[in-house]
Amino acid sequence: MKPSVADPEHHIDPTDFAQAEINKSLSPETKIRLLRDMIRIRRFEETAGKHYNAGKMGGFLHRYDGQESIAVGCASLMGAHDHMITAYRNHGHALSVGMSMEECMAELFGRATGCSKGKGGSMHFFAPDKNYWGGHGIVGGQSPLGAGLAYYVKYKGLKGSCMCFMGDGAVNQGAYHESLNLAGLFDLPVIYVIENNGYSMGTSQARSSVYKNCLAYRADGYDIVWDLINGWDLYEVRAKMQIAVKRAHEESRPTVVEINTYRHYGHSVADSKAKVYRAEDEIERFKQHHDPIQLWRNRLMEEGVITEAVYQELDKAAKAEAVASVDFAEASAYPEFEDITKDVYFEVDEFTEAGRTGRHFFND
Amino acid sequence: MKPSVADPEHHIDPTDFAQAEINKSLSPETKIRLLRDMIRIRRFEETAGKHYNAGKMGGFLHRYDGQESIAVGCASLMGAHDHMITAYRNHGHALSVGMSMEECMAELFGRATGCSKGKGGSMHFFAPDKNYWGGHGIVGGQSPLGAGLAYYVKYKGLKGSCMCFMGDGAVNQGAYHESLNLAGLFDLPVIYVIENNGYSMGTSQARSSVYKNCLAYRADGYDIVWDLINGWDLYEVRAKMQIAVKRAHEESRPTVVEINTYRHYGHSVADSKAKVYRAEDEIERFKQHHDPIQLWRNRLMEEGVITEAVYQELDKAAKAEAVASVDFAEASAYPEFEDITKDVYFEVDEFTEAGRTGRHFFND
Amino acid sequence: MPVITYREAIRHALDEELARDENVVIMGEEVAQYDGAYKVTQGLWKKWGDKRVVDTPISEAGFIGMGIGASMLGVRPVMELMFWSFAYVAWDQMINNAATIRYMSGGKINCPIVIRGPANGGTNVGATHSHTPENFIANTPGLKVVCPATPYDAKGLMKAAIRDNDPVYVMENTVLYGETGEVPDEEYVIPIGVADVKREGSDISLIAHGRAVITCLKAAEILAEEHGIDCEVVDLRSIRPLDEETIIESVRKTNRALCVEENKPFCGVGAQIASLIQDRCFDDLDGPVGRISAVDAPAIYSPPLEKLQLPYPEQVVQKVLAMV
Amino acid sequence: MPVITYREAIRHALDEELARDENVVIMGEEVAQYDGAYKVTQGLWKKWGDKRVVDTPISEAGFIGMGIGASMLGVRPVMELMFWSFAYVAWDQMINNAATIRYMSGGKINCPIVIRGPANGGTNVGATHSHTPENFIANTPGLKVVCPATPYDAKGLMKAAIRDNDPVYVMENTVLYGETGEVPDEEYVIPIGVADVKREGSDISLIAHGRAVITCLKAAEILAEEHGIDCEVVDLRSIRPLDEETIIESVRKTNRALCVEENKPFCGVGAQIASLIQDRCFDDLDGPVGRISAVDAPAIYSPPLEKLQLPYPEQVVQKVLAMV
Ligand SMILES: Cc1ncc(C[n+]2csc(CCOP(=O)(O)OP(=O)(O)O)c2C)c(N)n1
Ligand SMILES: Cc1ncc(C[n+]2csc(CCOP(=O)(O)OP(=O)(O)O)c2C)c(N)n1
Ligand SMILES: [Mg+2]
Ligand SMILES: [Mg+2]
Repeated sequence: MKPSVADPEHHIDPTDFAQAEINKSLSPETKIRLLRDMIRIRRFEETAGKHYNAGKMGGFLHRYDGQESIAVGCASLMGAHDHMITAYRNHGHALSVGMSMEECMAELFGRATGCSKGKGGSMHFFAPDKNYWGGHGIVGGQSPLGAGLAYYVKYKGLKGSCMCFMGDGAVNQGAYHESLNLAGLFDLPVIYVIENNGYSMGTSQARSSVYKNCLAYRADGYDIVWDLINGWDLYEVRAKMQIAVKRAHEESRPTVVEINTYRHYGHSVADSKAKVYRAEDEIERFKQHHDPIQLWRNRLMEEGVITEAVYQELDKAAKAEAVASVDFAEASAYPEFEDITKDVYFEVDEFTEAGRTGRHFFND
Repeated sequence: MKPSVADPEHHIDPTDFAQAEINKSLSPETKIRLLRDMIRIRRFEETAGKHYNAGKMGGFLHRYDGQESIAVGCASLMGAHDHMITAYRNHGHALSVGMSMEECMAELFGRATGCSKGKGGSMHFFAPDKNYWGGHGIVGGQSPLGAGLAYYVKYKGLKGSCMCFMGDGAVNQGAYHESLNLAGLFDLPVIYVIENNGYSMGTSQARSSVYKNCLAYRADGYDIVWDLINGWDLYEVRAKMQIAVKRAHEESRPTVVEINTYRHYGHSVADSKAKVYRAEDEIERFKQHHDPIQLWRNRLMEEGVITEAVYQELDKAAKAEAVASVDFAEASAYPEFEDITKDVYFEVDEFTEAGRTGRHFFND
Repeated sequence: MPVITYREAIRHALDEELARDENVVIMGEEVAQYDGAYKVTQGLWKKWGDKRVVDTPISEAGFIGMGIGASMLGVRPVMELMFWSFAYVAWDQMINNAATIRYMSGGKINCPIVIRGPANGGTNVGATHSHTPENFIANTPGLKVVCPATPYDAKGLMKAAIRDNDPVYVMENTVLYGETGEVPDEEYVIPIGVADVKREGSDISLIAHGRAVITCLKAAEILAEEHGIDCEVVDLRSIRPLDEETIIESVRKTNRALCVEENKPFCGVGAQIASLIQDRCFDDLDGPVGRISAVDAPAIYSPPLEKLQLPYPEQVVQKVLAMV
Repeated sequence: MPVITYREAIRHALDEELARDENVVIMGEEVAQYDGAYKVTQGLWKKWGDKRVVDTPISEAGFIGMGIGASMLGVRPVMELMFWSFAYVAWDQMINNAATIRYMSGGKINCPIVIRGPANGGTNVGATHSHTPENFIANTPGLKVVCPATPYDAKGLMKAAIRDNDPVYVMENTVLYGETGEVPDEEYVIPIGVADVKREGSDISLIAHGRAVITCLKAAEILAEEHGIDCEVVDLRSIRPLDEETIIESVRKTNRALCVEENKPFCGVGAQIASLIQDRCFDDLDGPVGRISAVDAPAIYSPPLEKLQLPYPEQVVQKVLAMV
């Protein structure tokens, strides 16, 4: 029943995660880059939200504000063979792995220059070249895919992992449990990361899940090591996630971590009851005291790594980048009508023999 | 992590389950009836197997030989509002709740007199009038149904339960886990009974599941009480199951129990490798030392409740009943061609207005 | 007659049936305290309380299966799928357990469950959220499926669905939720399996269900005004059971038929209807039965493109002009 | 040419592809140590070992989803569903993830997975174990689905499926596993999307896939011998992509068509084919396109009755006699 980090072999002082090897070795530049990456997410989301409200986008927009430390902290641990996959609240992950604001914003605007050519939308950003596998809309549906990405890593004998993110509501989908058993049975280097922001849409954790200890603890029944992380502390995210990454790399074993976090806004931008199912003071408390960006900024100031001026500069740059990405998006063309039936079949797109044999599309 | 029976409030001595209240109160007649019920299952299965091999039936035949104490023990605890549902290895459960050999055998023979009019076959026996809800073929698919039967019990404010049986292989189906969370969250009086016979088809438990302690322990992650039972001891089955039934009746809370057992024959009668994936001596050991019928018979002899003669008589009667059921089946007619499209829609069968409106069946 | 929205019409049906039968229970994700993701169940939890209006976790296979089990004993669950697209994680429960339990038990059990929610594209929610599986469901004996196009039909069919003793799957449409129409105050029920001629005409039969009916009505107006073509619009309302006679009667009158649907073309409902018409009206047809469906690709996100992916009035107009 | 069974033909295809491409992995319940529930994979685990032939737990959504994920990076999983009926617990993975990942990523990802196993009634395994969802799959852009009827086709199509870079779902048939046919020793691949005229004829086109092809061939023989009617039998082989030209060419020659399939009728493949033919061959047809499907009810257990529930040669004969 003991969570993974409690294991003394990891030599981590749970009262000061900054002292963990993986954090001690951070250069000031990298620390600043982590800050910058979080700010970029925040500004991207704000800008997207504004334009969503102005009617420039369709569908949903699930903002990541408040959870930035998770995607950024986890992405900062990724090497050549570490992969990432997540659910629909995926803008933070996309930017963290190095996708450009331009391609992401253009996707939201439904343009052909978008990362998914305007076909995926807000929930479906992808960058396989950056080991980033999306962006998935069916709750829990990405969990077997994550196991599969890890399967490949193991199959090829690589030292790698797949970090598979999901929400606290997703733990009640059967596919997740099937994945846990498969991950344990096949020794897959997959890390399930439960981003626990306390709510699935308008339903609190207590109203959606029964559990003991925490949600991650369900892994114990599969003899899979689990851990619980305070998501607002970037040092803690990195320190504890690194244990899981190491386990994946060195033992090819899975881990389940649950990271406590909070979303500052509604489930999606169109969340009619965002301020009803969560008390105003709860929201305020988290914004005031648990905002990962502010906490990291303060920490870096304490450490003397940045000054307020540096922070302001980063923020200004991020804002400008977000605005520019909107300009880029708006200047981009929509897909053409013919594009609707492209990217359906590889063989058709590539004009192979197989793509030319038989009829593939059935409109008259 | 302590299993349910370990709770001292239950006053059960785990070294002598015969002393549990529910067992102490058994009359000699009831003890003999329990023996008779187990023998009837054994003889039914043997007889069915013989005729299956003679080509008198189609589809599958999943025999229950070796597991009789579970269905009989559990059924013996059922009151007016206790329900039962199980998977495809369901002949034992059907007979335990009081279905006749005739209707069951006729079903295997595909006759209109079968319990499901020849429409369900071996995997699908039903007797709602006896609180018995089948007989289900999709592994794990019955687990939400079991939660639903319990939901009804709770909805109506009844003191009751639903015992939902499944195999050790079924615990890896997502639907089961979703059901556990629902059962815990909604306080459903459902008892999940994992009949652990060590194998799912040709796959041993170790090759299909990762777990800690035992499979039932996965319930701990849902804060659901669990227990592990030696299935060959009818006293133990009854004593521990009774705790779960009581919990359902009095607290409207779920339980997961895992009952160790063994199937004497193959997964189904047509199991090409039945003697390959299980060592001959393992099979022999279980038949010799863990046959619930022999153990119960010995116990009742020790207790002076029966003599060998009584046993022989019960056995003879069961054999005769099984043979007679075959006669009944063979004398019965097959369904008519028109029956194929009956029992599809209630409204059509009942000639209601709704059943006569629009076309329901689409053959020319 | 009062004019209310499609959403309100469904809500009234649920409310009235909750009042009529104490076994009716509304269940689904966010249906209670949140008032429903699309506000269909707004106010019902407040009025009826925890027992009758129940929030579930995100476990479609689990809670729909639970509803099926409860229905076998007499609860009458009306389950909301937040999107019909999520049916696929519960597909086994819906296609096996609900559809076959009666059959496999030789008629001993029936399953009076309703599964409802929006099934449509057109709101830019992408490929995984825009499924319209009415054809899959209608392929499955044991199930019934209805696709109301108007507030009036939505209410009447919903009430029929709840009273029906077989599983009835009701496909609504988020694009229609805000549309208004006349709905009488007095109680009424629309029998499942009766099509509705939404517009009479003599030149061609436009056969549709769900939102495609609205598209056809708009096209019919343009065709009448601008081209002097008189379309009959047949709203199937129910896919299974199907009102074949109304279709046939219409085609015998107009001698031409065009099936319009928002589903993908291969083995869509239009295929079944075309197959029916060519069989029963072979000598009545002046030309082949036409079909319009969604452009045959996963639902695209890009808003202006998705508009073109689904049938739209002008497209129907052009097709009709090419046919008559 | 060697005569082998349908089962062996598939096994040979798997074996050869395991040899050809080290990324090919066979996966499924009981496929390895048990040699497969229906012995299709017999001997492969022994020959190829744990890495290439993998037993899975009973977690179809999990392991198929895992295969889809692995395929995105380049593993080429060939997943066995012990029965295609079990696809419904994995439906979301199969219909959403496999079918739409390429689209939603704007073509950045492809998913070279094969999902195979038997899809058929006729062996008295009851309603939940006898599904034939080729129409559901073919309705879904992004997926391909093939239904081989002979050992030769089974091998050639399986090899094509494994080499294809899109998801291909292969539907086999337990009733056919023991049937024999000529299969050359030399390597060959049958392109997906090419129908095969299994018998030439001039009076009527019988259009079928899977085991219904065999039924049609038997019927054609009876019709020729006893009634002097010369049937052409078109084996679709692949449902999506579909070889429409071969169908149309055949009907233009015979002027009559009968679609035969083992699926349920509503929105079955026959509906799509009938809709196609009436559209493209309107003036060639001497009468409506006929259809035969399974009797429209869940699969009955009772063995003599299930025989009558599925299309059988004499039934086809009678229908043809009524049509010509
Ligand atoms: C299978 C399925 N059911 C329901 C939904 C609708 N839905 C989308 S997000 C969501 C809430 C998920 O909450 P959580 O997993 O906690 O993630 P969060 O939104 O908090 O990031 C729901 C119910 C869905 N997309 N898929
Ligand atoms: C979803 C699903 N997958 C696979 C099967 C095929 N199958 C039937 S029984 C079985 C083994 C189940 O083993 P277990 O749950 O241990 O039950 P037991 O047979 O031992 O009673 C399998 C794989 C099925 N019926 N349903
Ligand atoms: Mg959440
Ligand atoms: Mg077992």
